[in-house]
Parts: sequence; structure tokens; C-alpha cells
Amino acid sequence: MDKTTASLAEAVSGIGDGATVMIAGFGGSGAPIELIHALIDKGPKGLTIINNNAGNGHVGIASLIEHGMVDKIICSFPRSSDPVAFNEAYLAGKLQLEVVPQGTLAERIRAAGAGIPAFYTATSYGTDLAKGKPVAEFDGKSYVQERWLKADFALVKGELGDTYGNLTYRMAARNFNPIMAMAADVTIAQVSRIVQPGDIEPENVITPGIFVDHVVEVAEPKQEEVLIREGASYP
Amino acid sequence: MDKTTASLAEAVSGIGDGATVMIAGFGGSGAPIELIHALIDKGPKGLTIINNNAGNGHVGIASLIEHGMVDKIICSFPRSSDPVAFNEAYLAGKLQLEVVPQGTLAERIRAAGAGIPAFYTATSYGTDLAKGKPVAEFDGKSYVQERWLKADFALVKGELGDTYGNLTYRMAARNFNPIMAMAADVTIAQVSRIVQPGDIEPENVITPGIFVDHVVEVAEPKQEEVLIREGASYP
Amino acid sequence: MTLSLDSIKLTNAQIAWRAAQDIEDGAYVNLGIGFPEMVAKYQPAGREAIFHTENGVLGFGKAPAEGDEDWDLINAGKKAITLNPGASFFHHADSFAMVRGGHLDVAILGAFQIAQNGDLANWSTGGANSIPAVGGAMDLVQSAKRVAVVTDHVTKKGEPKLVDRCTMPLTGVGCVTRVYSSLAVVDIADGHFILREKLPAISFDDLQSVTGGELTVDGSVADLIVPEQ
Amino acid sequence: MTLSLDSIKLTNAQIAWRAAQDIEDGAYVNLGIGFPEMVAKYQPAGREAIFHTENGVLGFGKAPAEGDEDWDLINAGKKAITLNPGASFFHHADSFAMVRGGHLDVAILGAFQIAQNGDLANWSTGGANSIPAVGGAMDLVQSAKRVAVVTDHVTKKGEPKLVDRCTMPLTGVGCVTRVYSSLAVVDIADGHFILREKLPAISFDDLQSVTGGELTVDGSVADLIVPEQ
Repeated sequence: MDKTTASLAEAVSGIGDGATVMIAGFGGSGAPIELIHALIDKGPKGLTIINNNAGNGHVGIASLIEHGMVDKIICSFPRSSDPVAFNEAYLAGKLQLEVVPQGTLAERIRAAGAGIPAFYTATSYGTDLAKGKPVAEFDGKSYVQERWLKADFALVKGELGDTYGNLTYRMAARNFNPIMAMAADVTIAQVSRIVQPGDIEPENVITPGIFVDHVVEVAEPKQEEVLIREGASYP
Repeated sequence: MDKTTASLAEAVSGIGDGATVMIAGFGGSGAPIELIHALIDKGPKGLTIINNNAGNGHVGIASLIEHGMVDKIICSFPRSSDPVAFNEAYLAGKLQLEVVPQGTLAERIRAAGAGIPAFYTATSYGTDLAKGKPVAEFDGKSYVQERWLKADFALVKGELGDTYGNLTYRMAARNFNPIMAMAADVTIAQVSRIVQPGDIEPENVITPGIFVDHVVEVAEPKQEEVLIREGASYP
Repeated sequence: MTLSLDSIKLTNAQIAWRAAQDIEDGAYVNLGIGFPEMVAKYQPAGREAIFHTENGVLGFGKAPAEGDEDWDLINAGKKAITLNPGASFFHHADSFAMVRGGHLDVAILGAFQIAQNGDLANWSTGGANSIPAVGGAMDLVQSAKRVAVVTDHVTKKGEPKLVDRCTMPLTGVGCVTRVYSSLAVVDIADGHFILREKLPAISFDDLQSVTGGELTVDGSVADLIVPEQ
Repeated sequence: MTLSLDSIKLTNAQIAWRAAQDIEDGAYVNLGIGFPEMVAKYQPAGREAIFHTENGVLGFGKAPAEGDEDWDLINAGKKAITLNPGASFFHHADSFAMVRGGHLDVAILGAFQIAQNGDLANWSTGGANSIPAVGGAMDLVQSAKRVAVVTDHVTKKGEPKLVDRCTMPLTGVGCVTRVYSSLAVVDIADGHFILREKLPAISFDDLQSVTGGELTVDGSVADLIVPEQ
């Protein structure tokens, strides 16, 4: 068993039109920018993107939007320092938006990975974001029912990855990566370094390989935040 | 802020009659045996114990039962290599038993820690253990509604613990420890070594200190499995 | 009211200072993006609070010097941070388990409107062209043990932000426990604004006139005295 | 039936061998306590399966030599294990997220009864004095991609274990996908037992006579041939 893939292009080759794609990261931290750009090169249309945000500047998810590849975004916070790509598409009616409270978004993703089709949360009770959702009372308090959130693919960014798909993350770049890796049919990880099984201590594995399908090495990944500050655009 | 406590007796001093106490561990692995024995020394009655098992031999939870301190056990598997303590009390009608599928038990505990009062699972659907529980259908499949499981206290066993309560665990001794630490009002951790904040790498913290109230050092903890094989009894 | 509020009101730094005085040693605290983040600067000496950020860090410290940023180490506002000893990293679901499981002692947020029943509106103006963006606010307000707001007492147009009933889209219901405003400290309990402290320079009646719900008094009202910041 | 089943039936080791042949390279596998654990011994050369245990280990290996046990490193049966390279530890909720989230390729369990609709009874005999103990069985059977049973074809009293309908308390409904018995390999699909392989020494009719539900044939039935173990 060897889950490594030689190229970014090969890693994303299975993602076709209409796919639902989770993209991990929080802002630029933990964003698998090289995988996103490989996806732009491939060019599938009609994607649903699940991310905490909705792109920034003219790289990564913002560039996916600019290339007309995205039909819908599910996120908690579609604002950014340079939100022009999202704003233009959204205000022109070309992009559907589902705004989900950040904790509910994380929990819905985790629920998908854990086989929980629905759960109750106090979050959003009594607000516009709970409209149309079932409400139930437990121990005298009201809660909103939320559904799991699954995807066809997850793009994640690890620090180390072994050939079995075990992953570690770098500092706060962990964020949505481990839970998105659990929630997609196919999880594709870019890592700064591919190592052999056993090189990551069993205690230090954050995402066990069972959740990962493909591992591709990007030895010196770009940091999205730096690209945006440089005014970069892709391609 | 310093969460360390000088003695085991002090660590368990708040546990009174009728308390619900989660005790981590799976068999002897990860079982906080010294904390349990300190609890026996204190001697509260009418406890509800939540553990995967229901005691083995004449130490730990088995000894809690033999001392008549336990009214109810919530567990997945009350069988063991030497189940005499549980069996006698249970068959004599002195001990209530709630059997919960192991994954549902873990998820109910995690739900308590995560603020989720109820969730749905496929586990136990159509079985005797689902009797009386609400059932709902999602995407054409039937699921059972399960409730969170909280406790007044959790007794956990870590490897390293810093003064902020950050914990690591030793190998498979992790098991129920991290989730029980999240699910109790007061979490009491015995650790093999107390260290200073920063001594545990931020990437390697398994239970962040926010979930832990008291940390007590037991430098060379006994392994329950070894005690049982030796035929030990407590006190 | 003959008084110019602008001449007496606290600065944001002073409001943040006042809020910081209520954070006990060992508290786990989440500060909202922007103004609430200032609260971290004013921790009283001898007390250690541990700061949580939604994106998976507990125990972060000050911003790094310019040029020293590591963009994998940021807070919920996407600003670069540093770590204090004893910090930890965790994933987003675990991070919100801390929030939603009620493990945070205090969440401090900004507000558009706070109602006397504790309802909070701070995420959307409800305007037709506004793009909705909620982040973690709805999670924080429903679950932290104490939910405090730091805010100007009135809007830029002079309208009350403490209101009888929120007219803007809600962030949470019955969630706010205390308001630190530019004029007063107000608790919310049992559907009432309970005035705890007010600037000495403003009368109760003048304060009431810029407050959209009835201010009640339970015991004494202390002077709100804050050092220059 | 003139045939003595005992004289022809497979040993447990042989049943385990047969089950192991269906585990593909790279499969994530959970083996039930006891007899199912034997399947790990018979992995075909050149294939790597990764074994999961409910108590939070992925990638464990053989039992250690006696005296080398570390009782913090055990499997769900509370037996000491070792680790293979690439192993990982995780807590119980994450462990069952793997199970319940459908990430395991195969779960192999023992059985009291398997019904032709896929229902499984393997946790309780339902006797009045029996102490209920379920462990992780109900989680495993409802969620693994394939749920296989290894079992004697009949009980010690000679009664069928493959039945029309389970009479003992259920572990899961409609969950079993394949049965490796001491006489045959039987798939379960659309409410039917589909005979895939049988020992050459037993006729279809004799096999049917010790099977509690109707055996159907879809295509050909292969000979169940297993080396001595």
C-alpha cells in the first residue's frame, strides 16, 4: 500500500464537474494552495466549495471563483481583506452562498466523518440562520437540528505525510484539515515532506491514514497570505 | 494559575455521596487506579460510575463495588477475566446496569463535552438497546436518537501533565481519557510527571488544560492488569 | 440632554480596560475580532488569563514584531500571533467543542444592539445588499459562561445600542450577561438592564435618555472610574 | 443426512484462512475478539491490511512474546499487542468515528445467528440470567463497508446458525454481507442467502438441510477449498 502520488495534476485528476469539494484552511493558514491551483489547471465546472471563507485576492478559492468554476460556496465568513472575486460573483447572482456558523460548520463536517446524520446545537437558535430547521427542547433548553455535511473530495495541507496517509500539521494550520479529511469520499493531502511509515510517532499522528487517499509532496508550499500581500494572481 | 494538587486525597476530596463519576481507561489501560483507590479511602456512597467496563478482580472499580459505594454502572461491557464483584452485586439486585454500545458511549460522552444534547446514530437501530429511544429517518436510513452523557467528576490518567492541566497519554491508554476530561464538571487527572507550561509541545498536547481542573502526580502508577494478575485487592 | 456624550465618554481602550478588570485569574477567554481584542492588553497584574481563538489555539500571546509573522500562526481575525508557554493546538471541531461545550469562562464581543432580554445583534445589519458573514459569533454567544459586550453606548447617529428589543438580525437569544459601554456597566438578568456602574459625569436620567430599555437599579450604582488609556 | 458434518467441516483456522483471502491490499480491518482475530494470521503474501482496534489503535501487529507485554498497549480483547510501522493512537470517540463514519473496509465478527435479511445476533443469548455486554459490536456491524461473519455452520446441538429469522436479540439489522462458515461461503443480498462456495464433500441438498433459510444460487457455486491449517 502506497498512497503517494507523483504530481499535483494526478492528485486532483478525479475531480470532475459538479463535485462538492471541501478545501481546508482558515484564511491562508492551512490552505492547500498548490492543490487548489492544480484544480484550476484541470478546470472542472459547477463546483460546490466548502471552506471557512470564500477566497481572498486572486489566488486559491478566489481564483477558482474568477475562473467561473464555482456554483456554490458553503462557509461561515465570506469576508476577507480583498473579497472582490467573491463579491462580484455573488452580487451578480452567479454564486450561491450558504452561511453557516463556524462551530456548526465544523461540527457538521465532523458529524459526516463520524457517521452522525444529524445533531442538535444551541448555536443559531432564534436567529435567521435557523429558519426552516427543526427545533427541539432538551432539559428545558431549545436547540436547532443540524445535518451532516459531506463532500466528494477534500483538499488538505499537512506538514508530514507518510506513505500510509498519516498526517501532521504545522501549528494553527491544523484547523479544518483533520475534520475535512474525515468527511470526504476522497481525501487528497499535500504535505511538505513525504516520510516512511514509522517516521511519525504513533502518538503524534493527527490524521490517521484511514482518512487519507492520496498524498502528494509540495516541498516548499506557498503561503496564501503572503501571495495576497504580494498582490499575486493565479495563474 | 496552578492546577496541581499535592495529594490524591485532596484531589478527590470534592466527590460526595450520589456523584456521577466518569472513570477513564479500557480494562487496565489508562485506568487511574490510584485515584480510584483514593476515592475508596474517602468512601462516598450511591455513586454512578461511567466506564467502558464494570471492574475486574478486587481493585479499582471492582473494589468500589465491593465497598458498596456504587448504585449504578453505565458501561458497554461488564464482563472481565474476574467479574465476581460486579456479578455478585448485579445478580443480588444491588447494582443498576445501563449497557450502551461502546461507540455510542464514547459519542455520548464526547457530545456532552461538545455541547450537543442529542445526536442520531445507526448503531443499535432495531435492537433491544434502542427500545424507547426516538427514531428518525435521514436520507432513507433509520437512526436512533442518543443523548449526551455528563458527569460531575471525571478521573483520568495522563502521562505528562503541566500546571495548566495540559495532558499527554501513553499509547493506547489514551482511550476514554480525553473525552471524559471534556464531559465532567470537574476533571481530576493523575499523571506520571508534572511538568511546566511549555514542556509539552503545543502540537503534542492531547487534552488542552481548559478541560482539566486538578492535576496530581503519581510518579509510578500501578497497572491494573498487573494487579489483577497478581491477585491484588484494595485496600 | 445638554451634555455632550462625546466629551465624557470612555475611549475604546478605556472600555477594554474596564472589561479586563473582571477577568479572573485562570479564566479561559475568547475575544472577538477588532475592538474586543484590546481587552487582552489590560490584564491586571498577577492574573493570568488564557486566550482561545476559534481557529484552534489556546494560550496565544501578543502579536509578533512586524516581519516576524508566521502566517500559519494566526488568530480568528487572521492576524499573526505568538504563543505563550502552555499553549496548545487542536482542530476546528475540538476548538468549537470548547466553545459550545460551555468550557469558556468569558466571551467578549462587539454589538450593534443589545436587548434587555439579553438578545444580541452583531453580525448583520440586515441591509438588502449586505453580504452575510457570521464567523463564530453565534457559537460563542450561546455557550460561553459569561457573554460580555464592549461597545459605545450609542450609535454614531446617537441612537441607543441598548434597546428594548433588537430590530436587527439576532446573533443569539438571551445570551448577553454584561455590557461594558462607553458610559456604563450594565448587567442583564431576568429581562432587565441592571445598572451597575456609570460615569460620574452623567446623571441617571441622562443615561436613561440614551438607553433604549429601562435601566433598573439593584442595590447601589458605583462610579465607573477608568484610568487614562 | 448420512454425512457427519464433523468429519468434513473446516476448522476455525481454515475458516479464518478463507476469510483472509478476501481482504485486499490496503484494507482497514476490524477483527472481533476471539475466533475472528485468527484472520490476521492468514493475510496473503504481498498484501498489507491495517488492523483497527476499538480502543484507539490503527496498525497494530502481532502479540508480544510472553513477558514483553505492555498493558497500556492492548486490543479490544484486552490482549497485549505490538505496533507495526505507521501505527497511530487516538481517543475512543475518534476511534468510533472511524467505525461509525464508514471508514473501515471490513469488520469480521462471530455470530449466534445470521438471518437471510442480514440481521445478526451475536451479543446476547437472551437468557434470563445472562448479564448483557455488548462492547463495540453494534457499532461495527452498522457501519463497516463489509460485515463478514466467521462461524460454524451449525450450533453445537446441530441447529442452523444461518436462519430464516433471528430468534435471539439482534446486534444489527440487515448488516451482514458475507458468511464464512465451516461448510460454505454465503453472501447476503436482497433478503437472500446466496451460496458462493461449498465444501466439495457436501451436496447442495445436505447443506440446505442444515441451513435455516433458503440457499439461492446466482451463477455458479465454487468449491470451497482450504489448505490444512
